[in-house]
Amino acid sequence: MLPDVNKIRTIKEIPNIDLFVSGHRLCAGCGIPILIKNVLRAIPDPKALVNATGCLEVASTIYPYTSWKVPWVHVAFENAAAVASGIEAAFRALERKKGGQKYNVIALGGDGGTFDIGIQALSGALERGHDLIYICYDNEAYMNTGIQRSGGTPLGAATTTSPAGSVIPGKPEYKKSLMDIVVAHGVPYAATLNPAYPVDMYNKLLKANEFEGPKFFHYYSPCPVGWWASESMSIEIARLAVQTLVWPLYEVEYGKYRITVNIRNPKPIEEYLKTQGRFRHLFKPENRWIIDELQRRVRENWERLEKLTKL
Amino acid sequence: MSSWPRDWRELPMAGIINIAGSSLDYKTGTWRARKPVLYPDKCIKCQICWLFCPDMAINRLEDDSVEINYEYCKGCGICAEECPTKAIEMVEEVG
Amino acid sequence: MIEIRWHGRGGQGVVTSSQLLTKAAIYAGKYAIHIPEFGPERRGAPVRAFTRIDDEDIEIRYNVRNPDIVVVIDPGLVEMKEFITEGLKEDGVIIINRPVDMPISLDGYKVYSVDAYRISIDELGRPIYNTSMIGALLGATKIIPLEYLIKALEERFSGSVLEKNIRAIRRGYEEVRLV
Amino acid sequence: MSVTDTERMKRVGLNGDEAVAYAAKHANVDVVAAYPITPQTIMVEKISEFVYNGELDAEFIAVESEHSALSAAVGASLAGARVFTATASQGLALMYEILYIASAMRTPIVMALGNRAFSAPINIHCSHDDAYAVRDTGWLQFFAENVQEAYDLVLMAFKISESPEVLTPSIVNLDGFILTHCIEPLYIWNERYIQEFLPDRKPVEAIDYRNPKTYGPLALMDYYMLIKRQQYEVVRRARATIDRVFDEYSRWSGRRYRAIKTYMMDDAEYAFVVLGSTAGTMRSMVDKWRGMGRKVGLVSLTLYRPFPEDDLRRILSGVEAIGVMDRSHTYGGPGAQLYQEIASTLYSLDEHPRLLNIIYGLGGKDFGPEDAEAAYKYLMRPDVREVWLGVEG
Repeated sequence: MLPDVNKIRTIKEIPNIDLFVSGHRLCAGCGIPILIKNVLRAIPDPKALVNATGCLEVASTIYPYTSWKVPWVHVAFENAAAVASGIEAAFRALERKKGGQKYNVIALGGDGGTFDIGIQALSGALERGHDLIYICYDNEAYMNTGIQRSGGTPLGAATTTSPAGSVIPGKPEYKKSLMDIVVAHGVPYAATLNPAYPVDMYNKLLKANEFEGPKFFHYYSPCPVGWWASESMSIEIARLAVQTLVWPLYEVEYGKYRITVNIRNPKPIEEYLKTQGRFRHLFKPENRWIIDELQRRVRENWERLEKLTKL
Repeated sequence: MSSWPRDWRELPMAGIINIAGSSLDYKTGTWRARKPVLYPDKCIKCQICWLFCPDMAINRLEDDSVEINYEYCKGCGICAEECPTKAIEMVEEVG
Repeated sequence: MIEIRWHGRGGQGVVTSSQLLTKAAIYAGKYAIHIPEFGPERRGAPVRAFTRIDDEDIEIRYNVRNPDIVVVIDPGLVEMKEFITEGLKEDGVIIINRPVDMPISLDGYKVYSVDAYRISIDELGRPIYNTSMIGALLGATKIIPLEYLIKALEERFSGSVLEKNIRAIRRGYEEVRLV
Repeated sequence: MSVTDTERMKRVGLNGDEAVAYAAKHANVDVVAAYPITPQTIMVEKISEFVYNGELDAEFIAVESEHSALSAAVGASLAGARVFTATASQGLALMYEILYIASAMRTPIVMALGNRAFSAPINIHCSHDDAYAVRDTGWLQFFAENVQEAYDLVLMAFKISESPEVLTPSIVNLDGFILTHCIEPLYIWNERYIQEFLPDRKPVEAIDYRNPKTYGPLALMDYYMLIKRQQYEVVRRARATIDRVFDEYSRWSGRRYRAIKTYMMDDAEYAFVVLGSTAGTMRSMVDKWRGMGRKVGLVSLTLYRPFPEDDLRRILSGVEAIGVMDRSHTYGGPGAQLYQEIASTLYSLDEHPRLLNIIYGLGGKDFGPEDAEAAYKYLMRPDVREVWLGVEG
């Protein structure tokens, strides 16, 4: 473990600067800006961002308006990690050949752009060991195109392509284990983030500055529209995700696991599920087994993480 | 932006937007159905509303007091929901 | 313009032979072009390559149809007479990998033999025929001075491998015989 | 052709792929992002060798796909690097999405394309399917006739693409195997002299945190068409820069480069129009036909995008019949690609030459003198509009 020299202890220590500004057209109550503004505060200049196609990209750069006060690049949907690789390599070459400055390169993608269409580019970038930060903001479906299911959609959730049907009650498959896939690449640092735990989030972002090579963050991004939830409840839902073990907060340094927010008495998963319309059908008696299955899986995953921290 | 060119010859190349943060010209406050009202006497300057506001519509002042920027506030109500002292209340937008 | 067709099997250095000769001709100040005939074949399949050499620029970009010289690197292909003499000019030259005292009937052509098998086993310890066959080609036809072939070889090999191959080239050059 | 090396240049024997790799090295590229595919593999192998042996100071990004190759190239180019990539056929098809973006974002990447047929059936040999398939993507396109041209065009493409008034990526086409794998003599520069012609890239609008910009935003009905019009004009007007750089390089190298090469066209009654390595073969046939008193000429395009339509109208007006040679075909279209373009180009003439579409050499099918003779015979027949050479009937 690295010494926690730069750690903050309270929200007040987070600097009062905004490099992602008002006037963006993300939905009211969206979880993405809470991530972005803190990323831009925690990662120092010189920096450049690459954004995969998705909600954030579309809503923050409607020509001629941009909400970005940092160099920001969008190329396509599936290739944020590849574009970031190119930028990182270019600055490395230019630094060596022409005395340029090396940039902190940050790639951003949603769950669609990371779990599904972008996983090949991500895997390639991780394997090649580029010195960059990749952040997946996971709102658990293709929200930009109208709430279609993705590899990040959890079991049982209703989306427009996995509706709560009378025969198939929501998504029949489990959420892909993205962190495990990333960690299997042997990256120096990977961590989960949650907006309801801002100090934990900020400290992990600061920590990314200490590692050379690919850093990965998996951010829980509340989506009131796609989850059929109240706009004002975004942070509360995020908090419940942690407290019910749906979204464990942990970090992995060179394969070494550490749980960063310990949950001693987890709440039952129903408390989380009932906050969102996408899970409403699970409360019908005939779908009870799905809740039980979700409960079993999150507990097993937590126990697995606890074991991993002891390795 | 009223000053942005409307002639293709004058546009910056490649669709580049060369004014950083130009979305400040786009006021999202009109989206709001309910508006947050701040009671400064109840505020303990914890910065929770500032940190969580998805629209950067809560300004954190030098003395750590806060003010709501209604030009951009979309009225999501996260600030009121999360405020530990109930110093922010959501009320119906009038007019 | 001299047009050459090379015959052999995948893995015997057919393409390499054509490449080396082309480079040697270029170093000799001539214009030359190497055209490989690529298919999906792997080791063992019959393979061809083409070389054109001229004093002028060569503009044409198609496979050699009527070679002046055919080089048969693989001894087994000698039996496929129609295959190796296809399109070969009248009085064309055939250089084959075969013991020089072994009789052969390829009437109408100038046939040269060289025991590339013997040379390669002696010099390289393995049946890799290409260098001794190019040596034989130059010995029989004198189209390019030997020194330029050695220069081309030096680009590809070094140390004892280079030395052994140069010996194979020289022996091919000297031991080739008109049948 | 002078045989001796000079201080400025050296006569060597290289295949087309190696020559292109040397051109990238001599251009002192900063970043190469490429994925191996036959017949381009020798390029990436050779460039890797240069980088791994310290002969070229560049980042070689061994990407996991062509899609990522071009994506990384776009990123690197936006960062201000001189960027090279190379591919063929299926690889180019995988890049397709990003090709439009690379040109619209005005990244002056140079790509070598070892022209290869599209599957299925899978075939690794030459067709111009790939080059044609991306003709509308906003990239400049050049065709090399031989290995020397492939080398020279890569150097010229960097200069053209990086010109501030152009800032548009380029594709240098070289026929798969016929050029990529053929060894020929060519002159390559002594690296010290390259800077005279091709100094380091001076990036325009590159990523700079002190002046942060938004690259690649969303533009809707109010601005999209304006932005596209701007790019359209840039590609159209690139021709002036191309001619200027061709002239400069011609003077500098002593090798003449023009957008269009014409041969025996002054009094030609019949003409063939061709792209790539077949031009040399056809030129030798024109010599033969002229020897028989036949008034035949040849037009070969070094520049394919922007399409040199004005010149072609001038050169081809008054010719009786034109054989347009396509190393590709379309399904259900009004002729193959080059044929369509020549037909469109000539439409505004008062008197139209008769046109024959000659489909030839698909998937590397050898094109020799007997094929050229057949093409000539068809050109003499007013009743034939299209022929698949070698597969008649």
